[in-house]
Formats: sequence, structure tokens, C-alpha cells
Amino acid sequence: MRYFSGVDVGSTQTKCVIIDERREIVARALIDTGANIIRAGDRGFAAALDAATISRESVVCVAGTGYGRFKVSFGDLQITEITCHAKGACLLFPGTTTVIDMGGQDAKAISVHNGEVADFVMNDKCAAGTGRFLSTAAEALDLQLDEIGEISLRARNPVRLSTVCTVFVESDIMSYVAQGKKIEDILGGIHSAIAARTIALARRVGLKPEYTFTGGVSRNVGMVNMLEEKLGHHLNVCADSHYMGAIGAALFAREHAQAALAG
Amino acid sequence: MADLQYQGHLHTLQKELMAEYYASLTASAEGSGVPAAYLLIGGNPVELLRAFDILPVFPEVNALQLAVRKQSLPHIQAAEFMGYSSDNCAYVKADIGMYFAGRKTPFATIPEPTLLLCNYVGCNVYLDWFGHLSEYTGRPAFQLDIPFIRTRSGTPSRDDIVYVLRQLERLVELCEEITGKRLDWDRLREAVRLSSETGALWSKIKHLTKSAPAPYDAYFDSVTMMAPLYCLRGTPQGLRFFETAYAELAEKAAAGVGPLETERFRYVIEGPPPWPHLRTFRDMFSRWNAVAVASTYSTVGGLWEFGFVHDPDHPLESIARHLLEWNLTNRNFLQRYAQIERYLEEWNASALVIHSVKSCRLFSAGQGDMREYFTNRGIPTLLVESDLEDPRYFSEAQMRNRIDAFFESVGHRTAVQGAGS
Amino acid sequence: MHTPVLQESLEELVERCTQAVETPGFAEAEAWKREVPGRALAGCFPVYSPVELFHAAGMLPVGLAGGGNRMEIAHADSRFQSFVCSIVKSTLEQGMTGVLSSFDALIFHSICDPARNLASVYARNFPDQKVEYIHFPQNLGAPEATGYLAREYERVVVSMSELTGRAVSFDDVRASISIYNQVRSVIRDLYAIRSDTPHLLKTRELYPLVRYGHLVPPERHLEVLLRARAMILAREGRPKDRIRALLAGSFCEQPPLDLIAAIEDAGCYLVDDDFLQGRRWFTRDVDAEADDPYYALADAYANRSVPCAVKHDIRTSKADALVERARAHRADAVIVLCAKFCEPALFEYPLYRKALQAAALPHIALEFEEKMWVFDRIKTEIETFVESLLFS
Amino acid sequence: MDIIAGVDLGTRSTKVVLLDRSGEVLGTSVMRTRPPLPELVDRAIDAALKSGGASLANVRYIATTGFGRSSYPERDLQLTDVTAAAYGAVRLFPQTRCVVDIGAQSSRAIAIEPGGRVREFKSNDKCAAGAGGFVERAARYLETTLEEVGNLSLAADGAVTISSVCAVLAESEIINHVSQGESTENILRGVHNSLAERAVLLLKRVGIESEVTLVGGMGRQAGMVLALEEALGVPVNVAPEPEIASALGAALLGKRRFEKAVA
Ligand SMILES: Nc1ncnc2c1ncn2[C@@H]1O[C@H](COP(=O)(O)OP(=O)(O)O)[C@@H](O)[C@H]1O
Ligand SMILES: Nc1ncnc2c1ncn2[C@@H]1O[C@H](COP(=O)(O)OP(=O)(O)O)[C@@H](O)[C@H]1O
Ligand code: SF4
Ligand code: SF4
Ligand code: SF4
Repeated sequence: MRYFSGVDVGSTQTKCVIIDERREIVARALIDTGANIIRAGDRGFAAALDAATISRESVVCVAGTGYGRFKVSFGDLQITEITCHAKGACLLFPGTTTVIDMGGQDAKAISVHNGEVADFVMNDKCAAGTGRFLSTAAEALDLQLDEIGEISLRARNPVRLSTVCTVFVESDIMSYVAQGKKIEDILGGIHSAIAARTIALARRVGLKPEYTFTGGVSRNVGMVNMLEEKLGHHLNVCADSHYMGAIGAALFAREHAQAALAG
Repeated sequence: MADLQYQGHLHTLQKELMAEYYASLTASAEGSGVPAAYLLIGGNPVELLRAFDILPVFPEVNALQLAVRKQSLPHIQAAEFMGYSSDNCAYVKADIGMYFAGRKTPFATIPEPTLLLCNYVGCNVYLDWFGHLSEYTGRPAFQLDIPFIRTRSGTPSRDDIVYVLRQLERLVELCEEITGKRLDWDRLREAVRLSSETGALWSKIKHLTKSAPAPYDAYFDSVTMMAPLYCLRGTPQGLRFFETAYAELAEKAAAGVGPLETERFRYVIEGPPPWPHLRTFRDMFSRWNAVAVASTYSTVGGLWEFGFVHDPDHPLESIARHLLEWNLTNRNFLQRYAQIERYLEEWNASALVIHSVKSCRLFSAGQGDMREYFTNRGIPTLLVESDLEDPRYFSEAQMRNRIDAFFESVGHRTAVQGAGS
Repeated sequence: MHTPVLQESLEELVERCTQAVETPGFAEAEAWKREVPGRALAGCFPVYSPVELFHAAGMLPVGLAGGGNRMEIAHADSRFQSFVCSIVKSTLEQGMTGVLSSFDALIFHSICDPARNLASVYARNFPDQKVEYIHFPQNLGAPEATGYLAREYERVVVSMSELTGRAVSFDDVRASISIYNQVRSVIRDLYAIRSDTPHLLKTRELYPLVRYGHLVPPERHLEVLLRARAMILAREGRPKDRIRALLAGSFCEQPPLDLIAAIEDAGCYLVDDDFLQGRRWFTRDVDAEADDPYYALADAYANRSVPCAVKHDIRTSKADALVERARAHRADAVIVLCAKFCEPALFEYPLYRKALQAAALPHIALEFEEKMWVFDRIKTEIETFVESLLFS
Repeated sequence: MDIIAGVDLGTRSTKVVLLDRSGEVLGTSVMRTRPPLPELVDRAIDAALKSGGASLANVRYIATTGFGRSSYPERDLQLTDVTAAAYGAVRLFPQTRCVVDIGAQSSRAIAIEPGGRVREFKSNDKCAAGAGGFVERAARYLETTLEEVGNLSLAADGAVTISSVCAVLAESEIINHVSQGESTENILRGVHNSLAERAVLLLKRVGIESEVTLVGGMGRQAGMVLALEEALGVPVNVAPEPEIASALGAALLGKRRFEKAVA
């Protein structure tokens, strides 16, 4: 059996996926990118190989994506995560027309046409309102990243933030703490502010359902809910949403290998 | 990637002539007795100064030279210590920082101004900039007020022209006072004639990029020609430069040679370049074999490619028209859209890249709308942000990511093969 | 629809103006327009909009002052980037969410680069509304400037007449100048009261009273102001131990009222400010009897308007004018409160700073945004500033 | 015995200093700031009392400072952290003319007159990475602890440049440096240099005069102190417990008021 792999070295987390010729996912791996971005790709790939219990040699083509795509030294090609997320989303949710990807440092909206990227926008240079913002908020409140979404769902009177600046959000949060506001209301406000900003971003590529939500933040139920509420529309999310970039990259690896074979 | 950069004879000549120009600035600073006038790129009446032998000094050109040489940051910071904000145009900060650092730059010592000629062609920052310089230098500022184009047709009204002419006449009087000489009309006509020929050549050069492959990059190589266009326009040297440039580039066009080995994407680019990271920025396009076939930035000092020529028979009036009408920065935003549309069509480009700079709100404020406009017309459009002077606002990884993703999507499937580095 | 104001207490009057100012939308202006067919609304972007002209053309000039902190920007930030001040975005947002749909014309002018581009972007997005752009001469003091501006004003009036189908006579313009003169005169009184007896009139109260005039016809505003003035003059109280501060920099985008209140709560009497609300930009009355009223208006702008960051007049130094004003109002300190990303205001600061230091006037520079909602950081700054003056 | 308490409710940690009537420090405590704040303050005062062997009944006057200064209902006096830091610094180093206060989320430069009155001060702007939180996150990326950061940075044989204005973007710069194989030491030194540069920028705006005293938790990091000294070109005073300076200042001003009240 021939296998293909996509390695998505993100700013925060590294995702690796291995697929087979029938485009079935045979293994996934998720690790923190951490300090050593060069090692991250390797480690992620090794972990996925382990999970799949296959040898390195049986993977005929590897595509790197994400911020660290050029660091995937063993990769055969590199593609940006924008193209990859669109590709992956179209495999898992063929009806996708808009992809919303929220990762560690970027929020993106991609409009997809016939499985290709038709247009995309990313948050402006300012890193306000991305996954990093959420982790900063979690830290400021001394909570785990995977609990904040859940807690935000309990908000009754969400606060209003005056900024989505990641640097200053901590002091805003602390002001609310000082005012004695409830944690869930603070979190509710944070999720609402980011969702609003993300939708404003998505509006630039045209709000066209069906939406597929990808990237690490798609694991956050609070954000999924908030986005659906504000969009007034359902979002496609699945357990593999976080891996979407890696999945897309693996698909490109497969196409690349087949083209090479044909050529 | 260095070999991708094309360095022709025109580049050598540019260096030579600009060095001469800068030497004349240094000489003036060191007491050659030649008076210097500071003036601004956005529509400048440099021809008038030629007639009086007043040396034109362009603080914007100095600021960008500092940025290209990675010398701008300390000056910017010095200005920030004085109270200028991180949100103020960094050209101004670099210039004021440099002024207080003794006006010494790696390329010249900048003379004190005899005259601060503030030509208000759109940018409100100009007024503050020269106002502050006036405060610091104690020299008078002349505010040449150029009414913004407000008509639908895009042409100035008779009132506008008369108004500018009146002011130019007062400017002539002021120059006479400064130099103690009467205006020599023949010299003015001669300067305007040189400008008209220079402008005509510049226009022809711009039309050369209509051929495929484009013989030069209309953004990155155009900037090489822009310094002579301002600093040397209205002089025989300026004209010689453009004759050489045109000959060389026309030859390349005829031979089907471009700045890159292959030309895969033809795009139009809007916005000033990120001077402190010019090389890095250029490489981001080169690796995609993408060539800019037209740029709006190269029209900030005048818009010649759509038919404007100075008229030696009506020197003042043609200067007035140049200032009012034939200048990117005095035109409204929608006229800029129309200009880009012409580039896309007539220069046969398939994509638009908007480089939005934080410093320059005149250029940038509202470019999101521009993106929207062109995207809705089916033109793939990318908006990226950094700055033209302040090196701190350039995030290389982010920039590369956006540009790569853009050309991947423009190139669709074929991009997959071309993406390796 | 004019609710009588004569029975209301001062507090009620202030509250009513506050509500009008803080509630998004233009309910009173829209009601005015509906009352008589053929009426028209002109939305005037800050700062020096020649409202007399629109009034003379039979329109109600409504001051656009941004969206305040109750409005969420969801559309306009796709058009204007993060480094552009808020009012540009909130004005466009109001357009995009239909809040400005009852306006027949929108008027912008050459105050700054983003405002200029906004005029174009607005015109493109709303082709059914008339958008005018007024060029203010930038060479004030030049012999040709005033005349040019007078003709520019005339051009704008002609353009408005096309819209309303109503010819405008010199007398119409003179009458409009006169009514706005009356309004300005009462506002000048109120400002004088606040400067002389700041314990009798808080800025928190004065501000909405003055800004209310941006939303209603001047005749109505005059009525409210006169009533308020009478009641304020009847107030009694004792001056408290406070810092007398002058506020500079908020001529265009407006700070939230809560921020103004926070400054006062920190222990300041604001004895003067440059909120150019209530069209209080002329230092004295415009000649309402002039042969050429356009020239009179242009002359008032060119030669008798208050200095401000978006006006460039090389005859006078704005920094010196600030120091003089501080002296005239016996201010202990100056608060430079300018809108975030407002380049004109930010450009003033270095020269202000130099002049204030030379004059030994303590000052603090702060940035705000109209959409600010949490004030803790800025409060800390103000409190520290006050503490530093009190513990001296 | 009468005890005066100074409480600094910082965004990251809450500090308490207890003084007796003669101005001697009786006890101190530092706790991580967590809501609800009133209880936290009680616990922190309690801890300080224990460290000084005194009892709650003797606490006569409480002065609060820091972002949460108004959230403790039992306070007698509240002061901003700028005023408090200035007076605290002068108590620690009487010749102080400039104070650099770097906390978790804010940094400030304060110019003072002899005796402690604030002459001018400047806080970090928007879009300016420049406080302890940035170091904390850098430490996490570099897989080291906050306690080690100071010495690691001291041991650097060079320094990377970190030029982004925004802390979030600065973090991607760090990642970039890591992937280019820069040593942890040199990166941390780069981080300290960038903070020092920003502090000097703020100081220049208020006017630098000797002596300069560094207060706030960042004073614990030897590399930070060195970077600041190098950037300033003059020695910098640092107390052994630099983070309690504001609490100390609050206690001192509280004591003044208390004495006025009893007199
Ligand atoms: N279990 C989780 N629950 C909630 N959010 C998560 C979880 N795991 C990751 N995230 C969010 O996802 C972000 C990382 O997303 P990712 O798409 O991997 O980004 P990148 O590609 O930039 O590394 C984190 O910043 C965090 O906000
Ligand atoms: N023991 C320590 N060792 C090293 N660094 C420390 C230590 N304590 C605090 N810091 C650093 O100082 C910063 C600010 O601490 P602190 O002054 O207590 O903050 P705040 O007053 O804002 O809560 C922290 O973000 C951390 O980086
Ligand atoms: S704002 Fe733009 S046009 Fe104006 S001086 Fe700055 S860079 Fe030049
Ligand atoms: S706030 Fe300043 S920048 Fe914004 S529109 Fe007004 S004058 Fe222009
Ligand atoms: S500091 Fe805040 S507002 Fe500034 S660029 Fe960073 S995230 Fe954006």
C-alpha cells in the first residue's frame, strides 16, 4: 500500500495526517510546535507513522504546510495552509463554500469554488482576535484552554470588551475581574467579541453558506456556538477539523505523487 | 535570488546622476551658496525652482533612502522621544529625527532650507510636516494650496486653475525675493520643455510593460526611475537619463527579455513599497515569477501615461494643471480605481496586489473598499500590510504566507508544482 | 413633535440631551423631515462644516459625530484598516447599517486624509445619496484664499439647491447665519459660566446640551439652551478643591461621555475644551448683514475661527494659542485627549508638549476611542496625574 | 501596636507590605491574583501577618493600589500604582529620580521629584510589547521556567533582535529565531533587550535622570537588569524584592494619612 502524508507545522501546534490511496485517513498526530520548529515536523510525522504502524518508506510523498512549511525538510512540496484548509474541507464536507479557519495566530476566511480557493482574507497584520487571544484569556483567568469554551456557554450577561487587542485584553479581563464580574460572563464576552470579528472577516469574502469551521479553535464549543448564533447558520465541524490543513496537504501529496507517476 | 534582479545600464547611470545630485546638496549644506527649497513629491512645481537655480530637496526621497539603507529606525525613535506618535507618518518622523541629528545621511548632508515650499496635493500630513519644519528651522513656509479634484469629470474648474495660478505668481515673487533675481521666462520655458520631453519618455517607458514579457518590473524597477523623475526633472541630465532608460528598455521589450527568466503572473500593484524590506519583498514575488506590469505608486509625482505633457508655451498654466489634475494624490479614490482598471485591461494583468502602509493614510485609508471593489469584479485581489519607512511593521513570515497563498490560488492547480523554494 | 422643554428641570433636560446624543440613530431629525414633505437632511462630517449653507437651502444640517460606544463595527472595518481612527469607520458603518438612509446629502471636507478617502468610499457605496466634498483652503492668510472659499461655498449651495429644488438667496444665507450666531452666543455664555464657576456646571452636563444641537434644528436647540442657561444661573453651590484642567484634542472623534465623567470624577474641573460641538468654531459672530454672506462665512473661517489640528494657519502658533487659552481660563493643567489614530491631533502633540513645558504647565497626553467601554487604564493615568498635582 | 497595610493588586500577583508606626516593615506576602479579589486580599494580609508574627486586630489602615485597588471594600485609601511605585522606590533608594516599573502587563517610566512626587510618567502604548507577560510566554516557548530566565539571559554570548512592536508578532519572531537555531540564552537576552529598549523609550519621554530604580517583578531577572543598564548606560537600583515596591509605597502614603487622622 502507498501512503501520503500532510504535515501542518503551525505557529502553535503541529498536525500530521497520513492517508492512503483511497483518501482514507489512516493516522493523525497532534503535538505542540514548541521551540524547535524543525524538530516539530519530524516529531509529528514520526508520531503519525507510529500511530499508523507503517514505515517511513511506505509514505511516498509528504507535503508541508503551515507557518513552518519550509521547515518540513523531508517534505516533497510545500503549500500554504490556506490552500490546504480549502482542500481538506472540500473532502470532508463537499458542499463547503466558505471555510473559516481559526488557528493560533491567524484567522482566515476562504471562499471556495469548485474545490479551489476563489478568494481569501486573513486578519490584518494585527494579531488581535485569534486563537492566541483565547489562550491569553484563559491564562489571565487561570483556566485550561479546553474548558473556556464550555464555561462561556453559561454566560447570562456577557461583558463587552473594548478591544480585541491580544496584548491589552488581559488588562480588560482583569478590570472585569476587579469589578466582580462572573467568569462565565467575561468568557462569554470574549467569545462574542472574537466571533463578531471573525464574521466581519468572513463577510469580506461574502457570507455564503455552507460554512466549514477548521483550525484549533474549532475544538472550542463556545466559539462554535457563538459563530453559529451570530451567523444564524450551521457550521460544519468534526473531530478532524483541527487537522484540516494537514488533510489538505496529504491530498496534495497524493495528487503530486500521482502526477509524477503519470508524467 | 540575487541573479533574478536585473541591473541594467540605467541603474548605473541612475546611481551616477543621483550621486551628483546629492553632492550638490552636500555642497549647498557646506556653503556653496546655492539656495535650497524643500518640496514634496506629490505634484511638485520643480520647473519653477529650476528657473531660479534653487536646489530642490525632497524630504520624502531622503526619508526613503534612509529606509532602504536601514538607517531610518533611530531617527524615527528620536522623533518619538520628542512626542511624535507611533501612528504618525514615519517619513515625517525619520526626516525630523534626521534634521535634529545634524542633517547628515550616508548619501549627503542635507542643506538647511531657504524656502519650505509646501505643495498641498492631497496629503494633509504635508501641511503638518512643513509647518513643524518651519517651527524648527525658523524658515518661512509657503503653502501652495491645490484644491482637491471634486468634479465627476475629474477635471479642475476654471476657478481652481485661476486660484492656483494666482498662488504660483506669488511664489514667483517669493523666489525673486529669495534669489534677488527676476524670473527669466525663457529659462522657465526651457525647464518646462525639458520636463515635457522627460514626461513623454517616461510615459513611453510605462507603456513598454504592455508587452509580454514586460521588459522591467513596473514597481521594483520603476522606483529606480522615480528619483531622477523628481530630483532631475527639468534639467538636461534628467532628460538624458530618460533617453537612456527608454532606449535600453525598448530594446529589451523588442528582444522579449524580462526581469525574470519566465513571466508567469502579470499583476498590478497599488501602494508604496516597504522601503526597509524592499529586497525581501521583491523576492516574494520573484519566486512566483510574478511581474508588476503597472503600479499606482509610480504616479505619485505625476501621471504622464494617460496623456499629460507640460506645455512650454504656457509654463505656469501647465504647472498648475500638473499639480491639480495629473497627480495621483490629488485625485479621489474612485479615480484611482479607474486608473487601476485601465492598467488591468490595457496592460493585460490578471491580479491586483494592494500593499497597505500604516504610515500613509492618504494612500491607504479605505483600501479595504478597493479590495472589495476589485474582488467583486472578479479580479483576484490581495491586501497585505506593512509600512513604507518603519521597519518594525514588517512581518516576513506573515507576508510570505499571504503572498504564497495568493499566487497559489491565482495559479490554481498548476501552483502545486511551482511552489517549491 | 417638539416636546415642550419649559417645564423640565435642568437634570431632565440634560438627561434628555444625553439620551439623544448617546442613542444611535437620528430619530428627531428624521421626525423633522417627515413633518413637511420636501424637507431634506444633510449629514455633516466634523469639523468646520458650513451648516449655515445647508440650513439656508432648507435642509437640516445634522452633525455626524461617529457611532459612540453602543454601536458594534461589523462591516466598515472591511473597508478601513485598523490604523484608521474610529469615526471614519463608524460613519461608514452607520451608512452600511441603514442608519443614514434618511439623509439626502453627506458632506465631507479636507480635514485629514482618511476623511477625504471616506468621501469617495461613501459615494461609491451609496450612489443614491449626494456626497459633497468641500475644499478648505490650506493657505489661510493668502490674499486669494477667502475669495476662493466663498466661491466654493456658493458652489456647494448650488449643488444643494439642485437637490432640494429651492433657490437660495443672499437673505436666506443671512438669516441662517443669524440663527446660528444666536446659538453660538448662548454656547459661549455657557462656556463662560463653566470657566468662571465650574462647580455650577459640569462638562458632563454641558457637553450633551451643546452636542444636542447637532441633531435638531437650530431654533429648537436655541430654545433648549436658553432654558438651560436660565436654570444654571439659578444654581447654587460652593467651589471644591479641584484641579482646573483644560482639555485639548477632541475636536473630531468624540470621547464617550463616561470618559468625560471619569475625568471629572478623578478630581478635575474641566474649564475649557476643544470639542467643536455646537458649531462653536468661530471666536465671534459672523457678519449676518454682509453684502456677500458667502464671503462673510469664508472670512469667518479664514480669519476668525478657533485654532484646531485640522486647520493650518501659519500666521499663528497653535501651541502658543493653547498656552494662552490655559492662562485665560486659569487652568492648572492641560489634558491632551486625542482620538486614537487621529493623525492631525497626534501631530499637534510634540509642539504642544514643547510649549506647555516651556510655560511650566503640567500636562498629560491620553488617547481614547469613541467605542471605548472599559476605562480602567485611562482612569489610572488620570488619577495618577491628579495625585501628582495634589501631592505637590 | 498599630499596623498599616499596603496592598498592591497587580494583574499577575497581589503583594502586601505591613508597616508599623515607625515605618519598619513587619511582614510581606506575594500571591497569585485570582478572583474573588476581596477574599484574596484577606488571605494575602493574613499571610503577611503570619510572616511578621502580628495579628489582624492590629491592622488599622489599609491602602490599596494596582488595577484592583477599588475592589477591596475595606480599604481606607486607594492610590494608582504609579504614585505608589514612586514613593516605594524612594523609600528603597532615596536618591531615585526615575522609576521603571515593569509588571506583568504594563510598563511605566516615572520621573519624580525628590521625596517621591510624580513629575511626569508614561505608560506603554498600545501595540507595544513590553512587560513581564511577554517574558512568561517566551519562557514557555523556550521550555524553561521564569526563575531560570534571568540567569540564562545573563549567560548569553550575543542577542537576537526582536523588532516587532506587537507582543504577539514578537512571539512569532521568537519562533523564527528558534527555528534558525539561535540559543535559548541569546533569544532571552534579545527579549530583555527589547523590553529594556522600550523602557528607555518611555524614560526618554519623561526625561532620564539618575538615579534610576527598577521596580516590579521583572527586577527579579538579572538579565533584565543588565539589559536595562546597558541600554541606559548607567547603573540601575534594584531591591531584593522589587515586586513589593508599590505595596510599600501604598503603605507609606497610608501611614501618612493615618497619622494625620490620629493627630
Ligand atoms: N482542546 C482545545 N480546546 C480549545 N481550543 C483549542 C484546543 N486545542 C487548540 N485550541 C486552540 O487552537 C489554537 C491553535 O490552533 P491551530 O489551528 O493548531 O493553530 P496553528 O496552525 O497556528 O498552530 C490554539 O491557540 C487554541 O486557541
Ligand atoms: N520570582 C520571579 N522570577 C523571575 N521573574 C519574575 C518573578 N516574579 C515575577 N517575575 C516577572 O515579573 C513580572 C511582573 O510581576 P509583578 O510585578 O508581580 O506583576 P503585576 O504587579 O503586574 O501583577 C511577571 O510577569 C514575571 O515575568
Ligand atoms: S502620509 Fe503619505 S503622502 Fe503624506 S507624507 Fe506621509 S507618506 Fe507622504
Ligand atoms: S478623528 Fe482625526 S483622523 Fe479621524 S476623521 Fe477626525 S480628524 Fe480625521
Ligand atoms: S498590540 Fe494589540 S492592537 Fe497592536 S498589533 Fe498587537 S494585537 Fe494588534
